[in-house]
Amino acid sequence: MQVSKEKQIEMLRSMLLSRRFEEELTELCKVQGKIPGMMILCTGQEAVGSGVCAALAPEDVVISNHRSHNHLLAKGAEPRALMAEIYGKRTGCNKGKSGTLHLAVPEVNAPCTTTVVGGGLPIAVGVAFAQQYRQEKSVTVCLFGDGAADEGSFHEALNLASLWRLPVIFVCENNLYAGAQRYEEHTAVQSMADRAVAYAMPGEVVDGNDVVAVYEATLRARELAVAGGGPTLIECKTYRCRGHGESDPQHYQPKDEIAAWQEKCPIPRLRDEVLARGLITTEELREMEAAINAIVEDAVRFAEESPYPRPEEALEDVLVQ
Amino acid sequence: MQVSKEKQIEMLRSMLLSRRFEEELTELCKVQGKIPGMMILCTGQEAVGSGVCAALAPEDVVISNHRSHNHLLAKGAEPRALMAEIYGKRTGCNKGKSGTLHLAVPEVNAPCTTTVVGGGLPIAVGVAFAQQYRQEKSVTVCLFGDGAADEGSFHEALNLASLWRLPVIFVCENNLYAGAQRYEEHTAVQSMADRAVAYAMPGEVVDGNDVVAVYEATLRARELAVAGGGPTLIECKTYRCRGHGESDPQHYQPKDEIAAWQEKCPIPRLRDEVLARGLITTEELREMEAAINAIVEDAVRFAEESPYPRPEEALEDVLVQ
Amino acid sequence: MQQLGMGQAVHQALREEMMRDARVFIAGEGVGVSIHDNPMLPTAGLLKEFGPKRVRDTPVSEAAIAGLAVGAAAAGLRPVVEIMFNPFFTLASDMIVNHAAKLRYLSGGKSTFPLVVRMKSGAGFGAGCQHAHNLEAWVAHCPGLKVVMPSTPADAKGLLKSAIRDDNPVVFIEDMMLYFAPGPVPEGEHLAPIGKADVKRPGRDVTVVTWSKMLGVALNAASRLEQEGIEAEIVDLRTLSPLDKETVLTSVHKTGRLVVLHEATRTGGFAGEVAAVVMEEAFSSLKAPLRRVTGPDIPVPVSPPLERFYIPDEEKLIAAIREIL
Amino acid sequence: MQQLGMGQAVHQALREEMMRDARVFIAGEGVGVSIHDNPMLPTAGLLKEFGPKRVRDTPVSEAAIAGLAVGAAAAGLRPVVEIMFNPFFTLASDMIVNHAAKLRYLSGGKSTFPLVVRMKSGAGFGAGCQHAHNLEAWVAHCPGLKVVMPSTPADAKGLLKSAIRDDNPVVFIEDMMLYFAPGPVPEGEHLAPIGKADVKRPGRDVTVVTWSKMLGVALNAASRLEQEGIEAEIVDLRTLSPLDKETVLTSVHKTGRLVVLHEATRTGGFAGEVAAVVMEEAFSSLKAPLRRVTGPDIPVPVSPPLERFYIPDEEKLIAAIREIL
Ligand SMILES: Cc1ncc(C[n+]2csc(CCOP(=O)(O)OP(=O)(O)O)c2C)c(N)n1
Ligand SMILES: Cc1ncc(C[n+]2csc(CCOP(=O)(O)OP(=O)(O)O)c2C)c(N)n1
Ligand SMILES: [Mg+2]
Ligand SMILES: [Mg+2]
Repeated sequence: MQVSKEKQIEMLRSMLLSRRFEEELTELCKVQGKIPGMMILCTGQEAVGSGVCAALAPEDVVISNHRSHNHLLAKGAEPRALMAEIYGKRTGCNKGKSGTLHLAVPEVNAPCTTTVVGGGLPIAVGVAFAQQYRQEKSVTVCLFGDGAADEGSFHEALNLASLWRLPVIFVCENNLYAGAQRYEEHTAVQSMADRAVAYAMPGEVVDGNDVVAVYEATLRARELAVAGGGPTLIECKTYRCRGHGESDPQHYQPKDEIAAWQEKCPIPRLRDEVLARGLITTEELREMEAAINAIVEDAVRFAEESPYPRPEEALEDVLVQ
Repeated sequence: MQVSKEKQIEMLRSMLLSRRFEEELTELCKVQGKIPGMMILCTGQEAVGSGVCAALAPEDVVISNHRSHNHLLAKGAEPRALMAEIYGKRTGCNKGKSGTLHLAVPEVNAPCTTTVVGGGLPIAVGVAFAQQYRQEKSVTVCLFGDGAADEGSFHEALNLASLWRLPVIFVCENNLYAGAQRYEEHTAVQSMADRAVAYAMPGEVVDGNDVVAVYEATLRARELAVAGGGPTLIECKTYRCRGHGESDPQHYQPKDEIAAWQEKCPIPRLRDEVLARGLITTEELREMEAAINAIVEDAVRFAEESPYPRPEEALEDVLVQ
Repeated sequence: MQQLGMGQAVHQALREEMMRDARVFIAGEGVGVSIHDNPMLPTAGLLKEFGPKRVRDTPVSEAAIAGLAVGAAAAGLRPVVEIMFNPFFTLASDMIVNHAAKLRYLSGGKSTFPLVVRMKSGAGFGAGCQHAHNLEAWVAHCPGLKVVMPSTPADAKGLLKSAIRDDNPVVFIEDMMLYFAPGPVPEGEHLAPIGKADVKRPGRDVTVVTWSKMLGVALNAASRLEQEGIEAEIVDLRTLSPLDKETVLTSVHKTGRLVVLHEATRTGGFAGEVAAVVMEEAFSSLKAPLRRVTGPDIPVPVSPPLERFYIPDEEKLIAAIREIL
Repeated sequence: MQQLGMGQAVHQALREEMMRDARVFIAGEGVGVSIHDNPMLPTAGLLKEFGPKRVRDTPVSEAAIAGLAVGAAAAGLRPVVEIMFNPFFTLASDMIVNHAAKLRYLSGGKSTFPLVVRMKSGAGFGAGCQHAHNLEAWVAHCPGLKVVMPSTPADAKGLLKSAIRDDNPVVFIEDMMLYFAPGPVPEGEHLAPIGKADVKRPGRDVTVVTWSKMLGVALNAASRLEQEGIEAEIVDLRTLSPLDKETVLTSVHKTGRLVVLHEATRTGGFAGEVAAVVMEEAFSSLKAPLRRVTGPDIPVPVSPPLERFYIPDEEKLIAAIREIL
């Protein structure tokens, strides 16, 4: 399959935006009292969210997890609203109630993000059920980690989705670590995609640092799902180049392992190729990067200048009145 | 492998005892107010518990579920104590607190039985962990249904057991129904044994109405486990000839399906063979059946004549003082 | 007026709401084909009438059942799912407590989760503590959830219809013992307001606050006390959350005496909340100490004499009332 | 005396009990190798000292972690497992509530389940409501479980050692904020009794019942009130279940006034239980209405001003005390 020039440029741009956005956060979260809570980044894993979302239609739904910035930006979330929320500002997409860990962006069909590991899976099944119920031609994607695949919720969700042939795509972002545990320290199964067998569901392993491969695998799964063929389990093999969170010293991650994977960074990989294949000029690339810089700087400025919510606003938004 | 005459006779006896015990219950539970709670029987599935337990050593542990009579009798539980407990009498193995659904018989290494579907799986893993921790040469068997294999607890338990190579044998008693749901209505996977793949664990399907096959499969799994080879998932394909419980009209079970499986009843199957092969004479068989009748009648008499607990005894046994 | 058991009343509410709103569907273990073939049970016949698209039998997967509701509600449907027995709420509790109850707040009020979780509860069936464990106090402790626990068939119908139309997650707890006792139920459109208690019997001497099956115990005790000229006012909360403080306080202001009656175990039970509200806001009206009549702090045992010992009855309630008169 | 944070005190208790009893092992997510490399945290260094046989990092599988404890305890070990954060108790709750708490009863007292479940709790870290949700009231509502919630490093050490030696399932809840505030801790064998509250500050005017992190708020408020000659008696429950009614009642008999302070949300919180006990058994001593100072009925929000609004503070407590003096 030939992936169009436009699509490749779109994915490059998506990854660059995510990377720049998180590079800012890497610095910002070091400033005492600027960003509430933990800071969990996906540096080096951008090909997953950017590849997946490039294959989706706007009406498709994404359910993300604690490592969500790339997923949501790739789905089209407003950088200003995300950054302000991460700051805990009133102008944030969730009025400061969620912060970085549970960013909800219904405007782009990301109605909820959960930081309960594995929590997104049964919810994604429910959303896909609604799509099937209404006979829509849309799908739901659930992005989750390798650690989440050990939770009971993974099992119940995949069994039900396959039984009912729901239009859902389960994307396991296998970054080789779950917290401080290396993959083989938390499961004996060679590959998470092998678990598809347990549900009579197609399972596929893709190079999670090859955004085009992720895109193509998602397209195939989406076609199957909208055709009524049911769910697919896609395992994207990638690597967590930074710590679990920014405060993680990574003392348990071998230095050379990190270095080796940094070599495989998905961004230069696509960038160099589109440059080599002349799909973009150095000039256009510089412009794209400049535009992205401007967007992220604007988002930071917006967040900085935005007010905090008033304390009593904590009482709002619990129930629909 | 040649199964000894003694072992075959032992298994026949075990199945006959279980069948007679439950035949009594079939009648007793019709008498208003005689037996508290639901009455859940395993008529036709006796080969599973009897075959499994025949392969176990006394120190091996069995964790059973809501359909436990055969499992516990086969492990050596005292019929009097079981029957009295089923009656809710003070002389019951659990002083009337558990009734038929959660019979605990620590004396035969069945420390707890749970009626929470799937609940036994993580507990069995914990018991097996203790066996490994103390470097014992014993194993733990968890018996559960096909419906239980859809619970999240199944997934978490098997993943952990395989990861730590624990000496546990997971026996899925696939009787083709989970409540009123036929197997294919609750999961898309062809065979529950296929799920072993998801944990890099050996999985095996056996004819659950062939007590010798169940015995041999359990022996193999036990050998592997005590040798440090970790857990095995054994699926015993059998059939629920009676309703989920005795009050179940079975309106959803095809009559001819029931009839066909009654033909495959594991008891005549072994009985006719041992008779044909001259391992037992008709005379000896009649004596065995008479002895079993006496045991069950004695158990019923004991239960009938036993007193109920005093109301205040409800307050005992919550905490160790 | 039609006489229905609470199971039939729940059935009627489900049926009417499914006819009214195509977004309503039901799911759970045995909500379609069941091991019981009993017209007194809530979902009997709905599969036949509405078909497998809207009446979904699920695997034995409580977390997936609750997650199905959360996701389908987020996507605009109006799920009514069943958790078969209250103790299995534990298995669904992450989806209900960490997700259904919190995701709207976490979205800053953008996402809504109009779902109903029905649960069967109550001792008295000899099934033991893994089938009978009243955990309404857990759910009532979770902001973002509404908790309904009807005591009569009419309330069950009216409150369930309101719950299904409510844009918030509602946990609806049905005591199975009530399925089989017929009572009058208004035909057609009958809505009972969530968050309003109901004075089921007026009286001036003592306020008995209760809910669900225990209402029957309270009313029987009240009629017996009447013979001796003691007038107990029976307040049926109907909804634990939001709690109708006003009705409770009005009654205690009048009677000056409070007894709370529930089947759940004593320590940490919802009686504590009722007591605290009264002690905060009606202290000056109080003439006597509180009495709680509840299940003892034990799991529900199976043996008949033990189970009877567990379940609060008229004698215990009457004794408690006498103590503070 | 040695000065330790509560994390270090917990560490010392674990270490001493593991040295004392070979049946004790710990398991959980990151109890061995952790994403934090911080000596103030409870399990830091234990893997190095005791090795992978007794310090078990588990997959992200809360039900399996709790089930591991139930099974291992049934088989005679003494597991101390960790559920990382209180909201994830939901995922382990079937194993803890339907199994650890009930299986002994269901065995007629034959099987025992000597296990400890450690949970981190508390708001104040900006992590939001899926990481911060105080659910001690849930656990305290379950017969068959003991619930411990220490407020000082010394109590944490003494109570955890007692919990590990207890033959019953104990849920041990640690407020993370307390990990980093050093306090005196007795060396070596120091046991605090489970089921005994502790009067952390005597006073004659008002009884403040509290536990865990909120003790600090209570003590600070008390010293400020002292300036005005108001003497608050601060009762630290330490153990929610079994509840030390005697200490609470003795204090209220003396002061005649009760304020209950906890971080958990208000409705259905454990303050209700304390209030009910007092209203039942010390009614005649009461001179004023109850006041509860608690988190509001909302999920814990992330934004700093919102999270501060959530957490009860001295001002709120002082205001509540003034209202009833
Ligand atoms: C139910 C639950 N248990 C534990 C945690 C704490 N926790 C947060 S992220 C994480 C590791 C998840 O690993 P993985 O699923 O591989 O995602 P990754 O962080 O690698 O992207 C853990 C244990 C949690 N948030 N939820
Ligand atoms: C967690 C839980 N959910 C639901 C039930 C109600 N229930 C009891 S048995 C059963 C069916 C179990 O089917 P299976 O595991 O195949 O065992 P079988 O009854 O066929 O032996 C159900 C749904 C339960 N006891 N526990
Ligand atoms: Mg990972
Ligand atoms: Mg079955």
